Amino acid sequence: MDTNLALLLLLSPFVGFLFNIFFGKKVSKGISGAIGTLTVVVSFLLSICFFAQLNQNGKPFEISLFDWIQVSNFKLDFGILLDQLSLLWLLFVTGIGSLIHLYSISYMHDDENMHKFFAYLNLFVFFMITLVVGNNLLVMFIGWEGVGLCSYLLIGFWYKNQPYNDAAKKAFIMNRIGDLGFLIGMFIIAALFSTLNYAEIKSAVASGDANSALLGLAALCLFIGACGKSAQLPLYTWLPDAMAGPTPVSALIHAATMVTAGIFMVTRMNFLFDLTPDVQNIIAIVGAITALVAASIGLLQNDIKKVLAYSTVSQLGLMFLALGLGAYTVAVFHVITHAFFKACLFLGSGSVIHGLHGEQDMRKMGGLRKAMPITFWTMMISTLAIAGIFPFAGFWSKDEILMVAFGHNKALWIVASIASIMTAFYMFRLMYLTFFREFRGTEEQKHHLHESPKLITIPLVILAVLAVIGGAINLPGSMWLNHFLEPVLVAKHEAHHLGTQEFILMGIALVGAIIGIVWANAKYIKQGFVPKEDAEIVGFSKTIYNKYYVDEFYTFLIVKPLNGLSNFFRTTLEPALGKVVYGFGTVANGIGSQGKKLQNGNIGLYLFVFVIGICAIITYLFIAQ
Amino acid sequence: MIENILNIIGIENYIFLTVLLFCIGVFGVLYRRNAIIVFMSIEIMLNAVNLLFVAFSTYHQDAEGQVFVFFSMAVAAAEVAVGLAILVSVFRNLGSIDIDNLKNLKG
Amino acid sequence: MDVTTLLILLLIGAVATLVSGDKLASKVALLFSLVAFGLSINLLLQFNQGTDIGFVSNWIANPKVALALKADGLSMAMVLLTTALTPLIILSSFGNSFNNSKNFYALVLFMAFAMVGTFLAADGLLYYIFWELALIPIYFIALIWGNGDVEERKKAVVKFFIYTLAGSLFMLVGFAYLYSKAGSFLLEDLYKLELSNQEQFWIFFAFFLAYAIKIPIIPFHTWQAKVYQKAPTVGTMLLSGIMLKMGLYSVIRWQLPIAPDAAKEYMPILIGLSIAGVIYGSIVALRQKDLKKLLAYSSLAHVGLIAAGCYTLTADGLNGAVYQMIAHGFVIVGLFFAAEVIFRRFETRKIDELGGIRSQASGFTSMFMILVLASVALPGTYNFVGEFTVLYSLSQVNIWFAVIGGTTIILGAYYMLKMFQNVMLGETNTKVFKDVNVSEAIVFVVIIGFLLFFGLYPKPINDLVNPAIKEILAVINR
Amino acid sequence: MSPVLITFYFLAAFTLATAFLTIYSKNPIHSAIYLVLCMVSIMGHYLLLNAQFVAIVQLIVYAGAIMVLMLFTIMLMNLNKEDEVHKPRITRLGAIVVFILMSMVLITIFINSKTIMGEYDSTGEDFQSIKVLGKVLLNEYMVPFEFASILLLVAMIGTVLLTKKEKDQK
Repeated sequence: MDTNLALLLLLSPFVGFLFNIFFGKKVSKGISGAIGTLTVVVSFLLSICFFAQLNQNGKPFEISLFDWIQVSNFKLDFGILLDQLSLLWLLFVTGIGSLIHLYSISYMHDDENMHKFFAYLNLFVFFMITLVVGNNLLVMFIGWEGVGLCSYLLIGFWYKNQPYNDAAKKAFIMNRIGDLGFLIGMFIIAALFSTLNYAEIKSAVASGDANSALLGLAALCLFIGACGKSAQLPLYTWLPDAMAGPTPVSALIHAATMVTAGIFMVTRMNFLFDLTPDVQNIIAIVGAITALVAASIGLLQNDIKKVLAYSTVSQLGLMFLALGLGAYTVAVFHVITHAFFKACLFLGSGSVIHGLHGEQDMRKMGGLRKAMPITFWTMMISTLAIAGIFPFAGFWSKDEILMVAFGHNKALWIVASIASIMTAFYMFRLMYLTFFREFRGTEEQKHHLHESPKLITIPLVILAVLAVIGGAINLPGSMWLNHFLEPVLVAKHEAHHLGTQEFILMGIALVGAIIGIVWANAKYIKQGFVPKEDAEIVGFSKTIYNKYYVDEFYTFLIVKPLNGLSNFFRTTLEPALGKVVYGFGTVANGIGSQGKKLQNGNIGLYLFVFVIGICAIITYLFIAQ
Repeated sequence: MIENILNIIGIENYIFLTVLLFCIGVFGVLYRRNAIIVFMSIEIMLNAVNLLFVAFSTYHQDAEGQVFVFFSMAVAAAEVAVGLAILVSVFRNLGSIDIDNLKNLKG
Repeated sequence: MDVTTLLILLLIGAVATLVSGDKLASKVALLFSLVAFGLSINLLLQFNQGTDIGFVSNWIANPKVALALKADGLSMAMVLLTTALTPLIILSSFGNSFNNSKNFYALVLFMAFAMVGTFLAADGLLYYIFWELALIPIYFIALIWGNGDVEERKKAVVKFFIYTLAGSLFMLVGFAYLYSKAGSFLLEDLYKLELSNQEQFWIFFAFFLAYAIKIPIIPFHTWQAKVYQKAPTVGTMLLSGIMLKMGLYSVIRWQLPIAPDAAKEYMPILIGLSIAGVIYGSIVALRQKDLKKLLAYSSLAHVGLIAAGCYTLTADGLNGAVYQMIAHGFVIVGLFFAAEVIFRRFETRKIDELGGIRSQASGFTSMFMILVLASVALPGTYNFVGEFTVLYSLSQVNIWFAVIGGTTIILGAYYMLKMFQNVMLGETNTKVFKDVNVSEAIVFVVIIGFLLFFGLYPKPINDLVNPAIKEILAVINR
Repeated sequence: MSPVLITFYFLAAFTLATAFLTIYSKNPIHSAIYLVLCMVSIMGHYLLLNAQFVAIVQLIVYAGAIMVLMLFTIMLMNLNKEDEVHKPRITRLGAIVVFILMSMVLITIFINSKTIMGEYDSTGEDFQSIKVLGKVLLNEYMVPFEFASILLLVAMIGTVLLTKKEKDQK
């Protein structure tokens, strides 16, 4: 029975995908959207069932469906594992997924390819579930690549626009760079332990006789995979570009779920990373730098979705910082709270964009507070949450990260704190520019300003509520999440007692957030500052505005040489190689034409050569004697 | 009993003679351009060989060598007849029998 | 029933097609190829029950040549690949009309006959005869029914013909030498030979030349792109789908077991060369302007990886190579067919001149997309199983081989998606693009169905191939 | 020095000299005449060796028939002028080198092989009279003899055909 339910949980979105891809065009848009949403809701409900079951008996649920890949030293089956970690992920993936599906029914209603949108979204949820529930790394890899594919399809959803397609392609390829790392990591693990099953790797690692250098390499490779998927330095540049996709996609894939797959994977393999402190240090440093760099870029962006995208990268960096410090629960906690408020922010920005008929530039917004009150209030709550204001969800999770960082390394703590202050600043900058003061768009837009329909606002409200209370799952004191995840993690967690130091740190974090807010308030409300036009930006801010020219740097360093090499191969080396082959023919031809000259029909010459030849033979025979 | 004449002259003298004669023939083929002279050189070579046949026939006291000379003469006669006929027709067509001018032996 | 019936059927099919007349030819050919497929399935069932479906009979007394046809799992897999792809290829040509179509289809069936023979032959000389026999029909198909300028086509095709023929001659010399040592061309006798290192070296490289040109491994690939471009799509499919696999199959069947020590000694060079082909093919494909040429170079990259798998001399490498051969056979046929479908409607293969097809033909777009994804080895397609196994075997030899070979998943994604974007996406094309018709859809659906089914459940093929590879490995490590 | 030997040396010198002059003369007519003399001197050798039949045939066939044929041809072609162009110098040099080399090589070969020559024996039989030759020729060599006649016949027909003017030639 459980097997069937688990299968239903997995396949329900897939059924939705099949329905929408084959029949979506024939049925009305409403039905198409409803079926898409319903299939995800089914998965959500089943996740709750399994969650309840697990809470009761505490036993993870594992089944093997069928044999899959078989190589010389091990055999892999297609297995499902529902334990604490995967169920936690399932809950918020399918939960937020359902909300975003619901939201999309209204948001995408005017698009002629709405059934395809739902098909892709369903496919994404299916692959995300596969990623989460697999009982070995290879099944995770199916989901891993599958979500990459869906991300590609959805970023390039408006396929008539070639820059969007470029962004989609970039996302896919950047992800594939990470995937190669993942693949190599799997190979090393498979070679070391002859298995890819989590439980078996765990017990093999625990026995502790593996080569630690190779283990470190494997962990590093897996982390490269995580970098690709979770947009960490140096592979983060695809995520801001991915905002080309429809806003619900950005909310679902590029904020709440897919990008957290890297964190899921590292948490899943925590027993491996725990044994490789060097790699953990790398993870922490990369996370911290990513958080800082992305936050600083976010300071000056003018596209509302780009700000949120860089904010996502920055928050993901904080999560990796926590992972690198071995505080897996804290990272997971932040993943969950982040999913709530970031999804809410994206959906809210979608609502704004919807209201303005596609305008994304914040310089042309402003004063929307009155026209869109629900959107404003929900986004405000989420902004407070992400800025880390007491008692919203983000405060608790971010604060824990900062505390852990303080406990390990003061430098990391300072970097993370600066990133948090920047976060507070640019988020409030976003809010002020969008909702406060007077409207800066065209008269016509102003005329049409309206609050979004119910289907859009209901998910917003739900998510805002979650952004308020989400912190409750792991309040200092109760630590429910910590206890819940204990079976999955190698228990070495230092318990926080709420001492003076902790309260001081909380206070510092709160003060930092408030400084950011005040700063933003001073600049954008008091002075009424509106960001300049692109051409007028100069100096260091221009560098930041252009994202430190990282894209240009990559183009210069990788894409251009590759294309140049390709051109060189195509226009020079290929013909040259061809000529070498033809060379044999040419040589034969040359010998032939020289020989032809000898065969010139001159009888005198023939006679001469003939006689000389005989003489030569006789002489040779004589000498050879 | 008739004394073998080679007792007096010695077979080697004949060999040297025929070798030299043959080489003169070869030399003629290489040296001259006139087809008829080349022809004559070939005849000289043939004769050198014939002479050697006869000398060895005497050496072995056997008539078969001379029989062979007879055949070779018959062949030589036929060869000369046909060869000269060819030369005549070549001359008729080209107006020359210089072998270096005969350059049409190709496809 | 043994495998000779299959060969005879294909030969009869070729003759029947020839006499059936131009109108019926394509249908007769399709019928025969389908019957041949059914027959090979039947043979597979018998084989799985343990029946010996091989065939041995004396043929020529001196030199001692036998009509020996042996069927093990490896051969059966390749035969099935051939007989499964042949009807698809014939069906895919229903949208084209050919002059003298009876000759055309007869040549296609004849080529299938020769290739099946190559995969089954267990006698060196017989194998060589089939090997060369397969070259003749493709020569005529490419020369007579090809596209583009006649002179240029002739140049490319004649180059291909002479090049591969010249390579094969070295193999013939190798066989002649082996015969002088063993006194027989029979595979099992050749397997038993104990050759010195020096001998192995020469034999190995005589064979290597033949196979490296056929596969092709760089730098012996120069015939490939032009011929693919100039040949009619049916010919390109036959070449890339099946004929390349003749070379790879032969590496596993003939080259490695006969000269294993040489293979072991030169393993790094061979793998390095193959992997260089992967990178090279991918990079060249990046900037190709012609759709068929791009696919040709992608094929170069993929077979490079397969060859690398073969030369690892591990069970994984060889198994993975066979999986990847099958997967690549299907996917490349599908991709070339997609190129042909576009060409039928737009009369061009220049990537620059295409674009904006997606909004006009969503069915075709989806199928093309799936093929592209299969080609870049997305998990869930059979290509992933093959590529994973091959890369895993490479990582066991040296992790760097796997890293460098693995860049194919990045570069492959890059050039395939770029191609897809430029060909299919963008503003709606001004020219009308009709979505695929029934016969075209059948071809696509069968290929995609195959790739997805075995991508998730590869066990049947594993079970077929693994024992045969195990035997061959036992010979290699004797 | 016996008279026979002196005769031989004289004849040999004469043979070589006329042969050389045949080749060296610029005028073909002179060449032909030197060749006749050469043939006659070779006949002298035959007589010295007591090969009467061959000697007579030599005289009739070579000095008579063949040389007449040649002379006729030369005159027919009107070649009695000394207008022949020399071959290139390098070719002539090559001819001389080859001549010297060949002579030396062949002579050396025969000198080296001298040791295996046995004594000159004499059976005392009359082995080279016309009578004996005729018997050998018409008994053992009957078939080749007939073939020789056919050969000559064919040569005659061929010659006639070759030299005949083609009527329909333009």
